[in-house]
Amino acid sequence: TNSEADAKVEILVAAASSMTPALTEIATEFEKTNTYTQITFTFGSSGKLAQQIKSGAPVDVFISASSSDMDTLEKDNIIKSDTRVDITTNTLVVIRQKNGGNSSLNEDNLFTSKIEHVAIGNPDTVPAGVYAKEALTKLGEWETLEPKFVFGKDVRQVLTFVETGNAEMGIVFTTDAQSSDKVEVISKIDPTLHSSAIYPGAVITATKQPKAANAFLDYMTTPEAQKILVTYGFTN
Amino acid sequence: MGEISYGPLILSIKVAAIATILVFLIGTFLARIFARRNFFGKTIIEAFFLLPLVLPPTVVGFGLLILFGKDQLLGRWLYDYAHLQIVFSWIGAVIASTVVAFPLMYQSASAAFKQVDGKLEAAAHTLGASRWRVFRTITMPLAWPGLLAGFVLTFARALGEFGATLMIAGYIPGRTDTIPMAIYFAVEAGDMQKATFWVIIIVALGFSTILWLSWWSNQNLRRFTVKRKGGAPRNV
Amino acid sequence: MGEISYGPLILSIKVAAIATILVFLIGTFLARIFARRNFFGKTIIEAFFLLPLVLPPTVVGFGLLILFGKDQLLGRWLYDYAHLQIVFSWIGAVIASTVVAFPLMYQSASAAFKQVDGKLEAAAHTLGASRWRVFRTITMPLAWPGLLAGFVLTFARALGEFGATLMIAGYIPGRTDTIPMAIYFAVEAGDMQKATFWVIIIVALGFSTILWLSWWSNQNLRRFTVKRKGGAPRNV
Amino acid sequence: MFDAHLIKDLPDFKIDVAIKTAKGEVSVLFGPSGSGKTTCLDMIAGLVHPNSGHIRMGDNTYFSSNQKPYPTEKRSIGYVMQDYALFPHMTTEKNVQYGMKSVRKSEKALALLDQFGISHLRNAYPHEMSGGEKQRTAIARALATEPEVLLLDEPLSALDDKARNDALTVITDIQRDLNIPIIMVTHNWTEAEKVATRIYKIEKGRFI
Amino acid sequence: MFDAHLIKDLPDFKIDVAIKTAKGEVSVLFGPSGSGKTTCLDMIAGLVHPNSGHIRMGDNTYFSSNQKPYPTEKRSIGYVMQDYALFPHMTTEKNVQYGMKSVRKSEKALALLDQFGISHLRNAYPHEMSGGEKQRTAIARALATEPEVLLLDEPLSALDDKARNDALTVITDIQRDLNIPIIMVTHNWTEAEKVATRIYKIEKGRFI
Ligand SMILES: Nc1ncnc2c1ncn2[C@@H]1O[C@H](COP(=O)(O)OP(=O)(O)OP(=O)(O)O)[C@@H](O)[C@H]1O
Ligand SMILES: Nc1ncnc2c1ncn2[C@@H]1O[C@H](COP(=O)(O)OP(=O)(O)OP(=O)(O)O)[C@@H](O)[C@H]1O
Ligand SMILES: [Mg+2]
Ligand SMILES: [Mg+2]
Repeated sequence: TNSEADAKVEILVAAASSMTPALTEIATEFEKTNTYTQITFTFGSSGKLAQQIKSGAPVDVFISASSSDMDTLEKDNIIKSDTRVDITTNTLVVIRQKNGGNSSLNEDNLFTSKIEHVAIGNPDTVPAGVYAKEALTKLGEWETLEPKFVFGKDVRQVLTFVETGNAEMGIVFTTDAQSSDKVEVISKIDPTLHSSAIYPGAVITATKQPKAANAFLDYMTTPEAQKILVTYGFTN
Repeated sequence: MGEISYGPLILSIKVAAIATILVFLIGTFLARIFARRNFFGKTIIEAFFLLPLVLPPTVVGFGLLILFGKDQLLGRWLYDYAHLQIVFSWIGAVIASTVVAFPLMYQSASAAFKQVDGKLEAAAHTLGASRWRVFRTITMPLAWPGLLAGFVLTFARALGEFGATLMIAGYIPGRTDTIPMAIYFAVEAGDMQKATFWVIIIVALGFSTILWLSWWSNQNLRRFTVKRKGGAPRNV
Repeated sequence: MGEISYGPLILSIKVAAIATILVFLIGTFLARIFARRNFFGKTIIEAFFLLPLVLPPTVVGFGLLILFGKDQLLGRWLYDYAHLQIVFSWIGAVIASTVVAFPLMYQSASAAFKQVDGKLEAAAHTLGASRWRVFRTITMPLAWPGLLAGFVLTFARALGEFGATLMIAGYIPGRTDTIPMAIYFAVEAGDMQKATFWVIIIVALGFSTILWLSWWSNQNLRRFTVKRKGGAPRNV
Repeated sequence: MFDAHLIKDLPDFKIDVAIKTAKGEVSVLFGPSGSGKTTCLDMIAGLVHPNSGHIRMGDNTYFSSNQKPYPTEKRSIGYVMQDYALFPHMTTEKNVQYGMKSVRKSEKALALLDQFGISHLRNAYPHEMSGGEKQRTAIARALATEPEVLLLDEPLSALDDKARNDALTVITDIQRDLNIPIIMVTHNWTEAEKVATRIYKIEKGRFI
Repeated sequence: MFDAHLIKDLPDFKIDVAIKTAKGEVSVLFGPSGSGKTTCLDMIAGLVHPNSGHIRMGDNTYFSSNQKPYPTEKRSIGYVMQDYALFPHMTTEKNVQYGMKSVRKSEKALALLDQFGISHLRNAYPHEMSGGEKQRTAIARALATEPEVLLLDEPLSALDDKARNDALTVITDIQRDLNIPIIMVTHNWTEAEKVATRIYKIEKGRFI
């Protein structure tokens, strides 16, 4: 490690935007012990980030919300395969507007009550949407709900639709539900109904700060970091 | 690239056409009202008209959602009295495109009217022409280059509108999926073939409309486009 | 709402200012070249100029990412010869804003030039004025309303640019976070207070610039804005 | 009967004149450049409003200090402006037809153009015409409206002697048909004497 | 020595004329409306190009069939257009200064305006002036460039007798100072006889 105080090592971490608050807190903790490392984030949807990294964005660490995006980068040798690690997982919940007009909606009448709109992430592009589709298909309810679906381009949009009461019901990650105080969870979706929502991380091959990058990624799996992740609704 | 439905094409044409006509009428009307008048606060109102351009479309869409949401004032009123459901419907897409394209038309028309020689309008009045007739037969033809530019910009913008539309109309395949949405989600899903397909379609649509427009403008409105070069003989 | 850094304000001003100047110069130049010339394919090129308006900004950004990516032709060339890193830098943001705002300036300027009376340019030539002087002293002042409209639209659009910028410049706090991004991510994080704060800032910035611009235009360029009303006395 | 008292402050002097013209008469405003002749016609046409005074045409009060000015388009005037103000986007024929109220516009417009010797230019645009051709189009356009009062601002200044005489004949013929007053501005004394029922000599806004 | 042979097809006839004018001389083109006078001046100015023929001014060939036309801005001409073409966004003074090459422009422009009796209008814009005031501004603007040849298209048509005489005096004075040829269009025979060294009568594009 460099012993000079002004020669701080800066690493750029590209991460799925659903992790924004959790990662920010983890980085603060990390910097407390690794005083010579400074973490800078860029948040966005995993697909977008993967594309940017592919185009040479000067990123050191990538934390994705979907395995498939990581897989593509791995195939092209853009990440260091040996550093790839699963950091955490997420679960799905069904939500409705808090103190909204449809308080009759509950765990038992999810698929039978007369509602107009169900908001989920676009099952072609948004990880939460992908898993929601898997689960609903397995439950045999995908077809019943199909005419009611409104797709969001990201989970935030799904939240907005539910928060404003325009969609009576929505399916998002636990962490997303927890980040909004205008929605409430009415049901948890059994994680076995869909492939597990893994958040893999890896160091980018082109990094100029392999040491610091490795150190940060390693830190993600430590109990301290995992504890923070749990407080934001992730599971390990 | 899977099966492709032509729904987005029809919908995009419908939404862009209606929005363009609305914007053309409202924008031209307001620009005409404001162009030759000076009152306190005029510039402020004009700056206000530019807001939809300055704010990120998503934010504009968010504002519209708040305004037209089913539990909100305007939204409820429209629903109760006109049975119009704005959110998650193609009407929402029209509203989004209209709002977002409006500044383009207003600015173009306003500038065009300022460049028209008031003396000719006065001459038309001495010939007994009413205000409306003067506007239709003198002002509009003479301002035509600017109005056409505004029209073209408006149509292009309305055709390409995406951010605000997605927010208020959501993405409901078969109901509110315009071409830009199809492109966005195809890119996002990494389906480059599909994305390219839709890009070609939208470009073809935009091109053919604009080419037809300038052809029509040249043909029917040859009298509108004053040849200016001093003195070249009539038929040489 | 946590601590707010004023970085986005400075960055937004810088990016919007540079992009606006670039667009104004290039757009005016191209419009002038094309305005009085007719050649085969002109309309096609003009329609092509509208592309950035028709395509969703994200897709434009995607295209730019492909073009300027490190391993791509243009990107590599710029990196090797000018040591310019476009992806994930504020220069990327300038490029995105420039490309996206260009059609607005081009269309406005082109229309404005068409409305200028060629006879006056001819008269200036008989007085010995060179092409450039005629352009500067006759064409530009007479086309001023349209050029100003283009300038205003360009500035507003550049200031509000978000989709394409996010794609090529990423969202790196302290480096590429313009105000629209700050708004977007504040909304994303459900931090409505912060979002409102930035909306107010950007609106204030847009307003003050545009008000200042029209004030300046009225003051310094009173000679540019020809009063047209037939016959009102000089000083009454 | 046309009757006006026009009072108007200009930057360099004040206009204060009274003009009366009966049907079938021609009043000529004769005076040096910048003496306020065009401004007088502009006021009668309603393009500029007097500070006070009145303008009456028959039973209609076009202007009076204590009422809202009658809008230009309702005043039944024919006005040949000093710089013609032809519509650049319309052919000669369309220009002439613009203010016509009657049916068979095309036919009548052509007949009128023919009287002025420019019927071969009916499909020409103003920028394709010579100065005198434009001027004759402007006269034809004003006459075509069959106005109740005709305002002519140096209407023959761009014409050669023959064209000038021909045009004058057409104008006076039409005046006889419509039985209307004409107010004409000119700085050509021979012309003034030839047509005028009455010549008002104007200088710096006053009749002398 | 100015020497031109202008051949040009127009919609209704063909122009084919030869004009020679020595320094200090005034050639007048006299003819009916629409006979091609303005078009001749436009060709000399380079705003329109002849189909063939030539235009020579001293050692400079402005036009000849076998070379690229000399651009307007390089021809050292002063051209008073029939409709003035004043710059609407510039005051009288700025209009007059526009083509000046010398220093002390403001002073000279003012002196010139004074000679034409419109120095009180130096801060007026064209739309704030009367027809005759605009015409005098246009003449002053053309003279201010100190051209090698002066083209005047009915330059006095909007002026009363006094202003007309004054303007003619100024023009001829300046011509004497600069020792240049003038080519002037008019349909006023007295005026033509008064100033012309030579009168070309033109009709349908031919001298008669
Ligand atoms: N741009 C043009 N296109 C077609 N024809 C034109 C054009 N300009 C002039 N002409 C025609 O050429 C002929 C000569 O016009 P020109 O302006 O030279 O006449 P002029 O002798 O100056 O007449 P006037 O005394 O009325 O000004 C006219 O018949 C006119 O209609
Ligand atoms: N819009 C205006 N603003 C200020 N002053 C004006 C305006 N129009 C005319 N004037 C001034 O008013 C006076 C009278 O102008 P007007 O046009 O009535 O003169 P005129 O008698 O028609 O002259 P001419 O024979 O030269 O056309 C002139 O001094 C002129 O400068
Ligand atoms: Mg006058
Ligand atoms: Mg002429």
